[in-house]
Amino acid sequence: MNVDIFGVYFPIVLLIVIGFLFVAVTLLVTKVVRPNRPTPLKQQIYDCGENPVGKAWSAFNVRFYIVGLIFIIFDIESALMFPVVSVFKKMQEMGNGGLILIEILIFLLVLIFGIAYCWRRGDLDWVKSYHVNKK
Amino acid sequence: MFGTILFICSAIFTICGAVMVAVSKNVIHASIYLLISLIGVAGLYLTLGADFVAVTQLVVYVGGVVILMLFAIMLTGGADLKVVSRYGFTKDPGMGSLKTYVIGGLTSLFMAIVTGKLIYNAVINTTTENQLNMENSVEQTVSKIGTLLVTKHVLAFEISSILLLGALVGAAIIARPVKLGDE
Amino acid sequence: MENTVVSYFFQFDCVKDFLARMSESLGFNVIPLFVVAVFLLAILVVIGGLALVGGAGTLAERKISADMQLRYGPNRVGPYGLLQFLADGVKMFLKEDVIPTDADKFLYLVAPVLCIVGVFGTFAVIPFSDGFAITDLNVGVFYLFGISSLVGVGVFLGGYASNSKWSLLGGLRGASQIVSYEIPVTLSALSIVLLAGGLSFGTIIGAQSNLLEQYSWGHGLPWNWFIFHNPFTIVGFFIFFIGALAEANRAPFDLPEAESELVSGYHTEYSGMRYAFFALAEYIEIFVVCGTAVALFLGGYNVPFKIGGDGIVGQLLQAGVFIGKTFAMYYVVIWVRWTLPRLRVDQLMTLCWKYLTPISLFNLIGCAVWMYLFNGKSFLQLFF
Amino acid sequence: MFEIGLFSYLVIGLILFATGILVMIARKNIIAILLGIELILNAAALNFVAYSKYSVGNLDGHVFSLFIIVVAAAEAAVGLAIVIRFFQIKETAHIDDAVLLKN
Repeated sequence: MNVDIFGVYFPIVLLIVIGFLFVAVTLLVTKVVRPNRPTPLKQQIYDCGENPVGKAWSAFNVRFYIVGLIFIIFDIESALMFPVVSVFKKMQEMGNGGLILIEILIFLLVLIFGIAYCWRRGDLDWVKSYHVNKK
Repeated sequence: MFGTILFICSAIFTICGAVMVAVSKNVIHASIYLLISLIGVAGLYLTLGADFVAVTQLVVYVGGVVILMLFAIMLTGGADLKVVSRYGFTKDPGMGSLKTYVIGGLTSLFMAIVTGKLIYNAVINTTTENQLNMENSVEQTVSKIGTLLVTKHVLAFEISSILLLGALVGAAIIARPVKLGDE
Repeated sequence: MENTVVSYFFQFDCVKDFLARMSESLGFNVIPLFVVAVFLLAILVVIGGLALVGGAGTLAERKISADMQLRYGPNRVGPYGLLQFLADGVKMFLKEDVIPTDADKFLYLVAPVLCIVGVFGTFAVIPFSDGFAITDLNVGVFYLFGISSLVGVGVFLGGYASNSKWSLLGGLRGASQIVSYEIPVTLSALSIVLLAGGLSFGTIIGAQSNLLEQYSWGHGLPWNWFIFHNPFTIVGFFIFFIGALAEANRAPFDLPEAESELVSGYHTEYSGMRYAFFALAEYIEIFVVCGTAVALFLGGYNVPFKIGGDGIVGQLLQAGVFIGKTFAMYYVVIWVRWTLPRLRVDQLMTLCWKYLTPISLFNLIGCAVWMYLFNGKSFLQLFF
Repeated sequence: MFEIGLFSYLVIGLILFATGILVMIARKNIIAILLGIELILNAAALNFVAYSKYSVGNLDGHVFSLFIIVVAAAEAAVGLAIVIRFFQIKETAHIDDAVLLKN
């Protein structure tokens, strides 16, 4: 009577496959019933009614990258924190709560230092990024 | 049964994604193929019973690294292939030419053969007697990893926070926009 | 530890007997078939139900907004306009599918798929009841954050692939907003994981069932919820809720699709069914994040006084309680949308990085210290 | 049906590694080279987990691959920052333009 041990992951794979199928089948079905009369004007990109000038794919502002950068550091941090935090209760019951608390605090304080530095240097500002070093 | 199917599908995803990264001509497409390949690797982790590592792969790569790559691609001029350098002479397109592919192919083939030989020798000499019982390993990977992180590998855990601090501060300094009148 | 719908059914002897007899009479092992069938059925029910919720969400949004602005709202199709969303769906079906000539065809196709897959993947761990969660992974919460980050990639690619300036701006804004607000959300979820001592939704909700042992009648009543566990979690709930609003691109954080500045944001160039995928993903994601907030902070599926017991009736009641709480949250989300004005981009980023993230870091430390000092007791347990 | 064992995972890791090397050498766009590096690091992490299951029998391999993921992400963050800085100065992301140690 043993259910396959991968049974717990099976529904995830199934859901992802069904997600793909959902999109594919719906697009196929609509292909049958919908009209299809493309004209060059209709297939133009919307640019407030004017003819579009140039491509949209151009270099962008660097602040998006800074946001992504701080995000990824905290993302990794949370990935490392999740298992540690989930054993806190168990460790507390075993009497090692103080030790693990100190470990968590050190880990977090180092990162708080990092974000405090970024805050101080103005990396967290969205608008003022260019006037940081004026003083 | 399901494990086998999952393994085969994930392997196909991984390898096809990696190969498409190597051959696609558009760097944004390449990063999407990288995403597919990384999801395949996460599937392989699942077949190995490493659920936490698989989900970490998903969180860090899919949510983090790929988005960061896409941002960086947008910041460096999108997928435009600048064939002509600003000094005026033509050079290889950004996604490689036939010459680079031949050289790269030969090099990677050579390294693959050498590494494959090493792996083969290693596998022949490795006993697979004491492999984990699947039932137990899936049960509590998270708390086991957590316990390892706060006991045996605590130094690596704390040092990784220093590494992250260094990466954050360093990358923020490097990527900070150049000020007018600063130089 | 890891429960699925199938393992719920396997605890009944009659199911086991039935399967054993079927295997004998048919001459082969029917258990794998049964497992697949149950999973498929459960998944189809959940997807169907949530697609309905997504469709009805558009109607609810219009009706509630009309209610708040003393209008009627849609009232022509069906009684009280209840069938309006079906009419909208049919219209979407019959719309022409325009792909701009300059668009990147491959990415244009991939982007809605990523959004849909990212949202559908989260269904696997939504805890409707302690037996009827499709699967209760022991990395549940973390998995939910991981798979839903596909939506961010989908939004970015949707904006990029269209090759329109509005779309690209919307996509960039959307991606940066989704990733930045993921930090406060994850950090508040971390503090809950710390208090519950496990990542699976089963553990987290089980920890909110009954805190005061001597008053066992108080099962599932509000004081057991994690939101009232200690002062930090109250703040944590609001941070989580604000972050969840921003992650689902809801007003007042709907900058990626701000009509008045970006036409329609990252899906400006999408039409017909492809647009419907984005909209569906967005409306279902609201349900998912509300469900997550309910599971983490508001007691999840715990039925007050444990009415219904553990049988099938109890399971249905639990699902009812969970869905009811989630719909209440859904109402609050819509209410917020029609009450608050939209933020500017710089205000959005300031709110995330200078207020929510430091507060949630402080919260996490506070919860850890509370856990250590009071041995995991809740505020109430200190007095009773 | 073939038996899934340590060897299958090592072969997949090998293919990933070789493809990563190919990407690193063949590509001229710096970001594409970083994509190759990610592939190589993933191959290493996969091998760690595979050995952890089939040979060692404890979860140290999982922890190691966690740290590999951490280092890979940090490396990607810093690497991309360097690329962006390079692009700000040279207005190109082509590896052949990075020939000077200064400016």
